[in-house]
Amino acid sequence: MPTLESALVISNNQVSSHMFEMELAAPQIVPFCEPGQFVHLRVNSLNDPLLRRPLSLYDVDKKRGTITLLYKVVGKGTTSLAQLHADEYVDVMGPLGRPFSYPPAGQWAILVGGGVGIAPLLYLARRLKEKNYPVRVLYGTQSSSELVALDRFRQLGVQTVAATMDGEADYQGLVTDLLYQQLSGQEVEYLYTCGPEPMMAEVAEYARQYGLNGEVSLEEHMACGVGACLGCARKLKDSDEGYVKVCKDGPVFGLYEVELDLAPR
Amino acid sequence: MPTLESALVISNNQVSSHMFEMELAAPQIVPFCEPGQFVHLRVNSLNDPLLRRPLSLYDVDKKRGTITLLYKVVGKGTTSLAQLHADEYVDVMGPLGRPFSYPPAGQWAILVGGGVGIAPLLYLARRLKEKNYPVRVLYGTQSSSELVALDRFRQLGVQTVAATMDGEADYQGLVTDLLYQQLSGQEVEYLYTCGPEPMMAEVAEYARQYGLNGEVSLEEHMACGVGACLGCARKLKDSDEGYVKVCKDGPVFGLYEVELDLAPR
Amino acid sequence: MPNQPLKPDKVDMSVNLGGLQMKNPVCTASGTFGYGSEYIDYFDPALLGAVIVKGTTMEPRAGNPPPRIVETPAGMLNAIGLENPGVEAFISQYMPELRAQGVTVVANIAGNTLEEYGQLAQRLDHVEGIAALELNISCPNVKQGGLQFGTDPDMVYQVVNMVKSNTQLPVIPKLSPNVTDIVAIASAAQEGGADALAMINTLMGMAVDIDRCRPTLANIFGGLSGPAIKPVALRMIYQVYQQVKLPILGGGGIVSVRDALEFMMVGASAVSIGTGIFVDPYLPCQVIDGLQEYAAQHGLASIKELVGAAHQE
Amino acid sequence: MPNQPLKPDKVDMSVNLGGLQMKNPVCTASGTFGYGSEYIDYFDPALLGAVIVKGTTMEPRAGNPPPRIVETPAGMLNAIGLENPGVEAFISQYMPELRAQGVTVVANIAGNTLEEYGQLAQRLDHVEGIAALELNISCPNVKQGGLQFGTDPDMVYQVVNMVKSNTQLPVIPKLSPNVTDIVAIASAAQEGGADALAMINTLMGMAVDIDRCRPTLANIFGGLSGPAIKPVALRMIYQVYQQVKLPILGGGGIVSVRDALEFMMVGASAVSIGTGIFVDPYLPCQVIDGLQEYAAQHGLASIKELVGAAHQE
Ligand SMILES: Cc1cc2nc3c(=O)[nH]c(=O)nc-3n(C[C@H](O)[C@H](O)[C@H](O)COP(=O)(O)OP(=O)(O)OC[C@H]3O[C@@H](n4cnc5c(N)ncnc54)[C@H](O)[C@@H]3O)c2cc1C
Ligand SMILES: Cc1cc2nc3c(=O)[nH]c(=O)nc-3n(C[C@H](O)[C@H](O)[C@H](O)COP(=O)(O)OP(=O)(O)OC[C@H]3O[C@@H](n4cnc5c(N)ncnc54)[C@H](O)[C@@H]3O)c2cc1C
Ligand SMILES: Cc1cc2nc3c(=O)[nH]c(=O)nc-3n(C[C@H](O)[C@H](O)[C@H](O)COP(=O)(O)O)c2cc1C
Ligand SMILES: Cc1cc2nc3c(=O)[nH]c(=O)nc-3n(C[C@H](O)[C@H](O)[C@H](O)COP(=O)(O)O)c2cc1C
Ligand code: FES
Ligand code: FES
Repeated sequence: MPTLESALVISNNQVSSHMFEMELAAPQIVPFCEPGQFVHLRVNSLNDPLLRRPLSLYDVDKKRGTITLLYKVVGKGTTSLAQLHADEYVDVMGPLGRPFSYPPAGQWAILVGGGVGIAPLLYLARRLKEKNYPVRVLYGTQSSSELVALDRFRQLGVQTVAATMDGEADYQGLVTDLLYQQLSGQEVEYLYTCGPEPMMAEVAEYARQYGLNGEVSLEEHMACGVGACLGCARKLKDSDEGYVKVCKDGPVFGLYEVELDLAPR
Repeated sequence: MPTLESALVISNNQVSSHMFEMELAAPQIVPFCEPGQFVHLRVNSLNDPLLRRPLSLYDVDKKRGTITLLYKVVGKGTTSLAQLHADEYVDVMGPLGRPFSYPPAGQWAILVGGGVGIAPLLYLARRLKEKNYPVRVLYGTQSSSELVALDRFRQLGVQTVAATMDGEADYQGLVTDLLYQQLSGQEVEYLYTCGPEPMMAEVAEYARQYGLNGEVSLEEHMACGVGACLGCARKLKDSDEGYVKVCKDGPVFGLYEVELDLAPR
Repeated sequence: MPNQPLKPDKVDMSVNLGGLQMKNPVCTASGTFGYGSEYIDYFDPALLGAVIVKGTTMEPRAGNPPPRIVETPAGMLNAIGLENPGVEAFISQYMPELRAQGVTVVANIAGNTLEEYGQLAQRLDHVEGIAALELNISCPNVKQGGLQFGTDPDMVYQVVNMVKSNTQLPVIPKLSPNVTDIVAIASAAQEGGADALAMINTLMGMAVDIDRCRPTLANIFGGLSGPAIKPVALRMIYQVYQQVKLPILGGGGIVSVRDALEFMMVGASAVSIGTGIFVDPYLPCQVIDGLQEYAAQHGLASIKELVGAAHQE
Repeated sequence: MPNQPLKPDKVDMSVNLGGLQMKNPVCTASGTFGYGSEYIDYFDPALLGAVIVKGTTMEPRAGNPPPRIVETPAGMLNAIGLENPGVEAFISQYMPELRAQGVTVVANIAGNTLEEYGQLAQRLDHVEGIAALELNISCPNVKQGGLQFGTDPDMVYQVVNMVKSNTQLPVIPKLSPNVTDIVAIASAAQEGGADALAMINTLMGMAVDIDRCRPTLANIFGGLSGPAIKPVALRMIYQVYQQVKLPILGGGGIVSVRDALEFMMVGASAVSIGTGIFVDPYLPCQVIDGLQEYAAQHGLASIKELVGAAHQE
């Protein structure tokens, strides 16, 4: 059951020029956490920023009772978050939203993450591993200095191929090109993707070509995070049935379920 | 000349249950600082709180290029201030306002401070001492644990008598009673006072009785701090000339110049 | 108030808002608390004075395309576009659970025409579990060139009158703050037969996404809520309290117990919490407890004694 | 805007606001920058597009008793009560220094009656150094039962007309946002002969001191300014820009370069900064530089190209 708790900051470290990793003691939230879900944080006790900020579960340590978040500093909410020190508290609601489902038996799990979109895929990889699914991770960022999750995936023991534009990782180019080059048709694959929407649209297109299935994790500006405000609407694909809510019906959706924006917003 | 500078927090220590002492490196502001003036602080870079907060110069170290502030945590501005860590920066405007003047030659300087109202009197005592005025300080607080400035006055080598209600200091009772008891008519005294308004009104009454002169330091809610918004108005005593501005015409006023509120606001 | 302090449980927290009987003066605002079950993991909605459910229209509405919300300084803009399943689905799909939970339900209705308000009132009149009707009159009147019902005293009179003649339930029009003279609007509502007034709805605003050089909301304009609008809400309630003798359900920017106290002191008999729930889901309960404690400390035997206290000389 | 970036000094920053020629589009708002010398330690006021000085009345005014200001969420309320030394003292005591500093001065005038507006306009018409008149019409008309000039299209028309017939200077009425239909007010100002519009003045609000159980301001009501009101200001400017063909001086809550860009994109030809100066005295200069940089990066040869850009399809 989701709950709200005042979580102790265990650590909050800068891991690249704009990214931070924060570990929080959240013993009441941890037991319910599934990969793909998110927490909704109040970054300070002031009115600025007023609203909570949604962040994916990057990792969960059920023994320690902690969750780890990976976030990119983009605006005032994440800037305030980056200023938290160990031993301070932050108000966390969660876990929220629909988690990833597991692949049909016998399928490979292919995780395609771009930039900070890698966040929900680490905890997913951990759980897939525990359930003995064959897992392969394709991880793309602009430059190799942003491959902040790479070591964690490798520590998990999952095969991880990194694509960057600067040519200093396994592959030079887009992670979607890597996808076509490395995987086309080799096994029956179940695709998970999170990252910039044009990238996810490309992954969906790849899946369509090879008749594959999978899931995508979406973002939308949120207020309540629990389905009450109807703020985080997304149009279902080929449907007049109105809008789904990313916070409650998602953030995980079927690869073909929602419209993906090809142009960056 | 007043200026605005991004000042480095040297230290920010809790000195009693609700009071903090903060030392700031403000080399551009320091050269112009006179006792009784104040600085106007932006406590964070957010919109909450929106306005700056005025705090008196508690002490100034011209050699080190630092100013020290003594503040009581009463609301969100001072709460935010208390969360600043050493090595962070805070945006400071100052020095602002009309400083204390010095006593006529041959007079004793009597400093009567109550609670956090002691703040502007320490730097005043230091400067009076440097100029070889005879100085006596009467310092009142509710309980002896709040006598946070006592050691600093004693280090300066000025005679300081402390009054608290709990009987654990030099005198048990109100600092204004101490005033009547200790001083009445002994020397020609020039009075400086800062603290709760009923206390200051009492000091003014004492001065009236003995025909003494002096100055008072007032507070009023402020926006600009420089005389532009006309927000910090106070009525002059027995006058139809309208309002003075605490930020520019004060915060230091002649003991008989302004109306003092006998009731706590 | 120099009264002797009381024990908190000695304070009578109940209020009667023009016939709407509530166990305490704290409601959740329409559109911010869904149908009462979305926050069930955080607290029991039956603890509230009332739950004002999401605005309901005759026909289902899909709502506006996204983006629908954007944060602003100490506030947010929303342009949900009244997404709702329509009055029949509301009654059949949501009312059973609300009844089962023992929630005091206030329905919030919105029409395209005067007649629709009447139809909605009639349809909801005998639905078990509905304790009052709140009228969202910040909607365009499609028969009058889209002019908002709530901005014209005449139309306000007509809407309230129409609803009153179609229901036995207490009728609480929710006033739009986007008007020159709020007292004239409130008076028109009173003449129309309103049992109480809800104030205020959102201020109309907008935001620009400078990176796209376009309005942020797909709908261009949206309703501003949250702490930013509190001073406007307080002022309007203060003005109306002095001139119109109807109980007021006050809200707009409440995010703390102190805020709720301000609203009661200017004249609100009860308060609604909207955006504040998004910030802190426990806020409604904190406000109930906080009001009770405040009353106890100040020796008030009933929370009603607070109402309008800031007006006394 | 796919243009090639320019060097910042290649951007033409000048604007002409209905005859008021300014070297750049950034002004300080009336009542927040005194008479231009209060912030002299922080920057040279001649760097600004214009300084709009404190509101001036025929006779000196002492202003309201304190407390006059109170902070609110992302904003503040003020009830200064138009404290000023009167028009004669303004001309003799403050104009000489403003002239000597080379400041572009906009006088802001407020009258108790229609006639006073005319007298003020006439008196200021040939005063050297005054570049335009801004009309504060958020004042009660004492001859009409205290109804604010700015809330009635008819009175707005009359005030503007009266001022126009008494001066050669560009006339810029400053619209009150406390109205149902801002476009109707703006249209009335246009018909009256306005050369440009200033929008918006403060929203009317209040706050309660719960410890004293009284309104915080001695005047009870005050004007709400600061970031809290930005969404309302942007919305009103967007609406007026679409329907009224007068240049707009936009403001209300600007505390950053991004805010100023929002105002220009919805249709402001120039911007005014008020409360933002209290937060950061360097803000006006930062906004001038920031707008210039933004234009340069986006390859705009003139800052005018930004005006209304968010309206394009
Ligand atoms: C379900 C979900 C999971 C997410 N997980 C992560 C994560 O693990 N790591 C990470 O770095 N980011 C994640 N994001 C994006 C993250 O929420 C935003 O980057 C963050 O809210 C920005 O806040 P800000 O104040 O720093 O930026 P600002 O741009 O100042 O924010 C302004 C407003 O826009 C909203 N906003 C801005 N960007 C986004 C966005 N991309 N998605 C949703 N709302 C946005 C903010 O919540 C806020 O309301 C996730 C978003 C969602 C919806
Ligand atoms: C010239 C001057 C010198 C001061 N020096 C000191 C000092 O050395 N140490 C110290 O602890 N305090 C001092 N004060 C009071 C201090 O400014 C307030 O306690 C502080 O602003 C409270 O801010 P807050 O956000 O914590 O409280 P809140 O009550 O949340 O503040 C709300 C608003 O009220 C204003 N405010 C609240 N209390 C006061 C007050 N007493 N005077 C003026 N404005 C107030 C705030 O500035 C703010 O605008 C001084 C005030 C003035 C005018
Ligand atoms: C997301 C959202 C949806 C809303 N939907 C409705 C609605 O359907 N009907 C209505 O009358 N008011 C609606 N409102 C207005 C609120 O009920 C409330 O009047 C307003 O938000 C001001 O209060 P607050 O500041 O506490 O949120 C909505 C507000 C928000 C933020
Ligand atoms: C302290 C203060 C005094 C003001 N005095 C005047 C005035 O004399 N005349 C006037 O037209 N507007 C006056 N205003 C309104 C401002 O000029 C401006 O229109 C308003 O504050 C909104 O802009 P802002 O949010 O940038 O402050 C005053 C505002 C403040 C905060
Ligand atoms: S954020 Fe409120 S419904 Fe999704
Ligand atoms: S604070 Fe603005 S005049 Fe004093």
